[in-house]
Amino acid sequence: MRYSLYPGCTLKTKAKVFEETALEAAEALGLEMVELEEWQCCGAVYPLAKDEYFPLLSPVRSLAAAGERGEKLVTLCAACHHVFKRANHAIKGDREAREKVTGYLEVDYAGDVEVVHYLEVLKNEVGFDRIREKVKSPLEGKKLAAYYGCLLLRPEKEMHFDDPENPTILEDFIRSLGAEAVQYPYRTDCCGAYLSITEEGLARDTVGKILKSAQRNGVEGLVVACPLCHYNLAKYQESLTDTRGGEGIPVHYFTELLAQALAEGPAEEERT
Amino acid sequence: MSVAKEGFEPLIVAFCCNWCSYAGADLAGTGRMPYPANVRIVRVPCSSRVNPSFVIRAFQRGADGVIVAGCHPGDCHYHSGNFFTRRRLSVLRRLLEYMGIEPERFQVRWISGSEGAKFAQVMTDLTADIRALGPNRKLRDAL
Amino acid sequence: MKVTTDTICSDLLKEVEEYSGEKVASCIQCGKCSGGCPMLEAMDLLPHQVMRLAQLGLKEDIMKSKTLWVCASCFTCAARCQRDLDLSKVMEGFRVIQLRQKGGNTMHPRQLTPEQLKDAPQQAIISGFRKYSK
Amino acid sequence: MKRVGVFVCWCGSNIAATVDIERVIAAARKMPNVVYASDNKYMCSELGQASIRESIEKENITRVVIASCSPRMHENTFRKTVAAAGLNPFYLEIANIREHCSWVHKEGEVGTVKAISLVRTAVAKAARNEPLTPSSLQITKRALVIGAGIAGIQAALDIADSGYQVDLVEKEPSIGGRMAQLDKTFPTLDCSACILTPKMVDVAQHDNITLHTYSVVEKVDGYVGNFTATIRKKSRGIDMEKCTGCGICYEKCPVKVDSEFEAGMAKRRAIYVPFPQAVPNKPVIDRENCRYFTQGKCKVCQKLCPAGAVDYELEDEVLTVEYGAIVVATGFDILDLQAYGEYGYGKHPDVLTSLEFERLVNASGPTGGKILRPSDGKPPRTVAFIQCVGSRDQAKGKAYCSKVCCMYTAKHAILLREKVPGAKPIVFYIDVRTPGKDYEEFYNRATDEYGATYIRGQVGKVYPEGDRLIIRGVDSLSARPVELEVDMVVLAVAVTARADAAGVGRMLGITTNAHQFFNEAHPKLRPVETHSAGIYLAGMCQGPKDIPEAVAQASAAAVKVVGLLNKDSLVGNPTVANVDESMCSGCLECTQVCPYDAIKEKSITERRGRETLTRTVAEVNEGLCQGCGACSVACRPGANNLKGFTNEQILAEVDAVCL
Ligand SMILES: Cc1cc2nc3c(=O)[nH]c(=O)nc-3n(C[C@H](O)[C@H](O)[C@H](O)COP(=O)(O)OP(=O)(O)OC[C@H]3O[C@@H](n4cnc5c(N)ncnc54)[C@H](O)[C@@H]3O)c2cc1C
Ligand SMILES: Cc1cc2nc3c(=O)[nH]c(=O)nc-3n(C[C@H](O)[C@H](O)[C@H](O)COP(=O)(O)OP(=O)(O)OC[C@H]3O[C@@H](n4cnc5c(N)ncnc54)[C@H](O)[C@@H]3O)c2cc1C
Ligand code: SF4
Ligand code: SF4
Ligand code: SF4
Ligand code: SF4
Ligand code: SF4
Ligand code: SF4
Ligand code: SF4
Ligand code: SF4
Repeated sequence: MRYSLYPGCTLKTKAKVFEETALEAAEALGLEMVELEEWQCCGAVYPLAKDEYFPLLSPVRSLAAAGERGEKLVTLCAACHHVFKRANHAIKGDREAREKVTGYLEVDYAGDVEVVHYLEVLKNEVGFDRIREKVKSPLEGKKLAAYYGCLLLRPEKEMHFDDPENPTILEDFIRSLGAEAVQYPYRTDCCGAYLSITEEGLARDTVGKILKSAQRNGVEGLVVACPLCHYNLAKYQESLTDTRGGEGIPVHYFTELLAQALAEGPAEEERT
Repeated sequence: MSVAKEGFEPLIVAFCCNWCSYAGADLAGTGRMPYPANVRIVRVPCSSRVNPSFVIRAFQRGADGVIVAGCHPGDCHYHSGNFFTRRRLSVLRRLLEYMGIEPERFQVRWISGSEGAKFAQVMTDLTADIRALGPNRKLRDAL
Repeated sequence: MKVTTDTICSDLLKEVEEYSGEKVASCIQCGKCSGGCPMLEAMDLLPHQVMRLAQLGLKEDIMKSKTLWVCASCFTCAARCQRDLDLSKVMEGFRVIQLRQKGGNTMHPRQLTPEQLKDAPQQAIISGFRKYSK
Repeated sequence: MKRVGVFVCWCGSNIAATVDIERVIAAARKMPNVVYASDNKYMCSELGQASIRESIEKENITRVVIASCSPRMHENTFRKTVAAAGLNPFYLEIANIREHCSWVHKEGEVGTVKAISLVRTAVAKAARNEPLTPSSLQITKRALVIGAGIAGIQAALDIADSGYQVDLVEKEPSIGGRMAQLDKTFPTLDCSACILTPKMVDVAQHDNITLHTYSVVEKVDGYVGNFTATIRKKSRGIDMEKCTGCGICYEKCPVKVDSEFEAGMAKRRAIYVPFPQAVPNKPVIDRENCRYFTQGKCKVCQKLCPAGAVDYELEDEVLTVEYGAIVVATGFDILDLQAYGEYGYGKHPDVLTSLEFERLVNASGPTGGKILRPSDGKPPRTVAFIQCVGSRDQAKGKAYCSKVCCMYTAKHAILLREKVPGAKPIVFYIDVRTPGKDYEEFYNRATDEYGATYIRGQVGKVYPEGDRLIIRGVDSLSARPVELEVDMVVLAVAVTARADAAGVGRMLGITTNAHQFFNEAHPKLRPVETHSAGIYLAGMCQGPKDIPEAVAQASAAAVKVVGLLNKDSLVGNPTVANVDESMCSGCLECTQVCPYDAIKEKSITERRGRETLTRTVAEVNEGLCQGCGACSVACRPGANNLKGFTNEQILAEVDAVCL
């Protein structure tokens, strides 16, 4: 199956490894993911004020472009995914938004491109059981924990991603790679997002709580699907009093682990 | 036109359901709440008994206004009767409009058995509305 | 601010309901939004208080509150509100009112440290600007 | 030709002061069909009525119009007068010239003009009145009560005590319902079993009550006074005659499954009695779990039974019984907390529902009444109670207030302190709702005497940390964040209608609201009746309520049943719909609009020349029809007409009004 891939700005700059490993893994799994030719930054936040249509222009333009290719649109970054899903929802359900936005862009788009997150492709189209079979270097013995953050899960009515209070997709993913999936209470709590830019102290506090909770539960690595979560969680490791020889808790994009597990080779040594 | 309305006494047919609006009219009576004598009540068991043809017949025979009054939604003695009334009569209203009858001439109101004052008020307002409109000439049988 | 007839009868509710699309008047003050808000400790007004002050028309109190700017739009409150209200939209509504009426963007490029500019993902910078300046 | 007589009443000066009676009479005499007109000062007085009777006879009057007060006042009086004169009582029409005329139009002569118009309208209708005879329905002197919780039990006992036979049908193996699961009950803290068990025994022993447990009502036909119900008595696999209730059979059964009665807090066997005080106190085999039924071998219980009562071959029994009245008392369930991951229910053993907590406190419960944490069996020192879980929640739960949880949470706080001295109850609430006699005082005791701390604010999240639970929330009054470490969390979960309520409603022809609670006929004035005559409601199945209310409603329903069964026969309402089969096209539009499901299709065969044709027509069940007339309006060919308010009558009235 062929998919259109929307990488988003951050994956082209600060989070290159996220995209690279995603493509590597896709190849190993036999998924054809082809980048949209014409795409723009999704805008990173979904406009929450009722009369703001302008920020919808850019995601809808990309969606309309994907529509022309007639393929599912795969996202990687949680924020892009959030914006696309909700923009689609708005175009589908809000006539005023649809008329204004498509009118301005002079495109004919009805909100029907199917936007799926890479994780959803893994779960629903490849299947975690098949991934388990394809894993060549299982991450055995690793105690990994999911960090979902906000944007993938909420608002559930628009995202339809997973149970917003008790999600399981990342844990299932982790287990399919052969690692142990550790539960800890803060996995769906917000990391502070862009507050790390305006309210450093606050972001440090929220991240600190997440990291400490993970540490108390014996987590050896956090698995994320968002460059901003990655940045925040990696940046405030100093809030851990016990940093295990200064290393803290490593933060991985889920695709990094996937690519690594699917590849031949001595994954074990590298990581310890 | 305004001259023609001088001395014009409209005739208004009010279909009232037995349990609510007819009782409301009784209460207006017991409470001695005056309203114009132009209103003539026809008692029906439920507003859902009002066939659109009754309304049209009234206009044909020279009524200047028609009102159907029933129980409030949810209070219907027959629990859902007035629900049908609502749908059926809104279709009728559009039909009448199409036939050139001013929409104000045909009204549907919910008046409970305890709303004597409301009954009087609705009838007073309705009479004033119709008086302002002048006689119904549209559907009247050419007798 | 004191609650007076004027505040209660003011147009604040209408205004914020227009911007946010949320029926602020139906909040029953259950406090569940505040109970789960991750930014609670940095807020001077708790989320449910913002709702209450809006119901009472105490605009100035809301406008000068830091809460509007520390809300991370994480939608936790929205996921749990018993009245199906999306407080993240209400917060945005107030930010928009403030940014549009008073101008005064609250985020400037010069605020960013060189380190932030170097390391922070685009996403953070873009979203920050989107949120805090209009 | 119809001979109409018009009788105009003065009502002292009530009418005569405004309406010129002489002119009304003069005008009436000129109206079509009118052969006689006269007046009287007080028409309803003995003298007035006598004058009507005399004139009817003397003038050979066949239709009667009385111009007087509202028909809602004296229609019945005058129908009797007319009948006394030998006419059909429905030959009478009343022109309401008092409430609708003299009392509201006092100015000038408009009153007289309108009175004449009203008389003309009544005359027009009366001339078209047909004789109507109310049907007389027999009443089966037996009642059916569906559901044997406290409400069904109470209703059955009250009806039975009044001397009527009652069949009490309960789908579970024992009667008792939810109340049997409770520990002590607010606001008096009586032990639930102590007050319920005697009633259960009364039911079992009452001569007039036939108990059908482990049974369901599958079908109900008919109408008030004449219902026919099909009851399936599911096979227990036990010969109830032989079984002595010794209990030997279940001791050795190898299968253990979660006990429904214990809310999953303990196990039961595949052959079991749900709880020690069960009525009847005889076991049942759960075929879904029994090894013999699932795998074909075992039969341990049969071997052990000293009475030879275990019989795997026993089949369901199906009864068809006739009833005059039905009481529905099917009670409630609690909300499934699937959507409430934030409270950690199902993920952490020390997060309990309130119903589970009831079992935990109960002396006959899984811990023998000791409050112990399911996780480690230790007594908790702090317990958080969260109210309104799933109630008052328009987003994920039920929009309504469950009504009982504020009170039982106060009860739980008290019971906690009584059972675990020194333990600390902490209650999270949105509002504390205690309307009821001694209810506020009960809540006050929880805070004043039992040291419960109430925190106003809904909890955001519950999660484990070590062996304790962390609660994150807010105290909305002080606007302070709250973070507590507790040992146990009890969720005051919303009550809901039974999952099958809508189906039961359809079977009975009664409606449910948006939340599947059964609808009463009027929320204030007919709270135990349904819109279907002869079917009554009791208990939680109609909406959230506590035991005192459930019992009160049950007794009220019983009075309605007894009042109905006391009658020799039911006089039907003669103004019912009627279908002229020759005109009916069989479109069945009329069946769609009837609020009482009173119209059914039927096939008729008729001869057309040489051919015999079968076609569908509509048929009105006069026992069910309440005479609203909606069907007559829906009928395009005009085959369906409402007696007493026919199309012809109403059109004649309209014509007369407009003259
Ligand atoms: C945790 C908790 C604590 C409570 N504590 C108190 C308290 O302290 N004091 C108080 O006053 N109230 C209390 N209540 C409320 C009380 O439980 C109810 O008011 C009462 O049980 C209602 O009785 P019922 O007969 O209407 O319903 P139920 O007890 O539910 O009985 C209904 C019966 O009908 C049967 N049934 C259902 N459907 C069918 C069918 N289709 N066919 C045949 N049978 C059927 C059921 O099996 C059941 O036996 C509490 C409730 C809860 C949840
Ligand atoms: C301001 C207010 C608003 C309310 N609004 C609502 C509402 O919107 N909806 C609602 O459901 N309820 C409402 N209620 C409650 C409602 O009024 C009562 O539930 C209801 O009236 C109680 O009826 P009752 O027959 O028990 O008592 P009452 O109405 O008090 O009737 C008792 C009767 O007994 C007579 N009486 C007393 N002593 C004797 C004696 N010794 N001998 C002979 N006769 C005697 C009295 O004169 C009286 O006529 C309201 C109450 C109040 C105060
Ligand atoms: S959206 Fe804002 S107010 Fe709501 S929980 Fe998140 S940070 Fe708190
Ligand atoms: S959760 Fe919703 S209803 Fe409750 S206080 Fe917050 S906004 Fe109001
Ligand atoms: S019949 Fe009616 S109007 Fe006539 S005297 Fe009696 S109460 Fe008065
Ligand atoms: S052993 Fe036999 S007699 Fe005793 S309870 Fe069981 S079935 Fe009944
Ligand atoms: S036959 Fe069934 S009920 Fe009896 S002992 Fe065996 S498993 Fe239990
Ligand atoms: S009774 Fe109390 S706890 Fe229960 S839903 Fe109502 S307010 Fe909430
Ligand atoms: S609507 Fe009229 S024609 Fe149609 S089935 Fe009913 S009675 Fe017959
Ligand atoms: S008159 Fe009303 S109740 Fe009777 S059959 Fe017709 S619709 Fe049903």
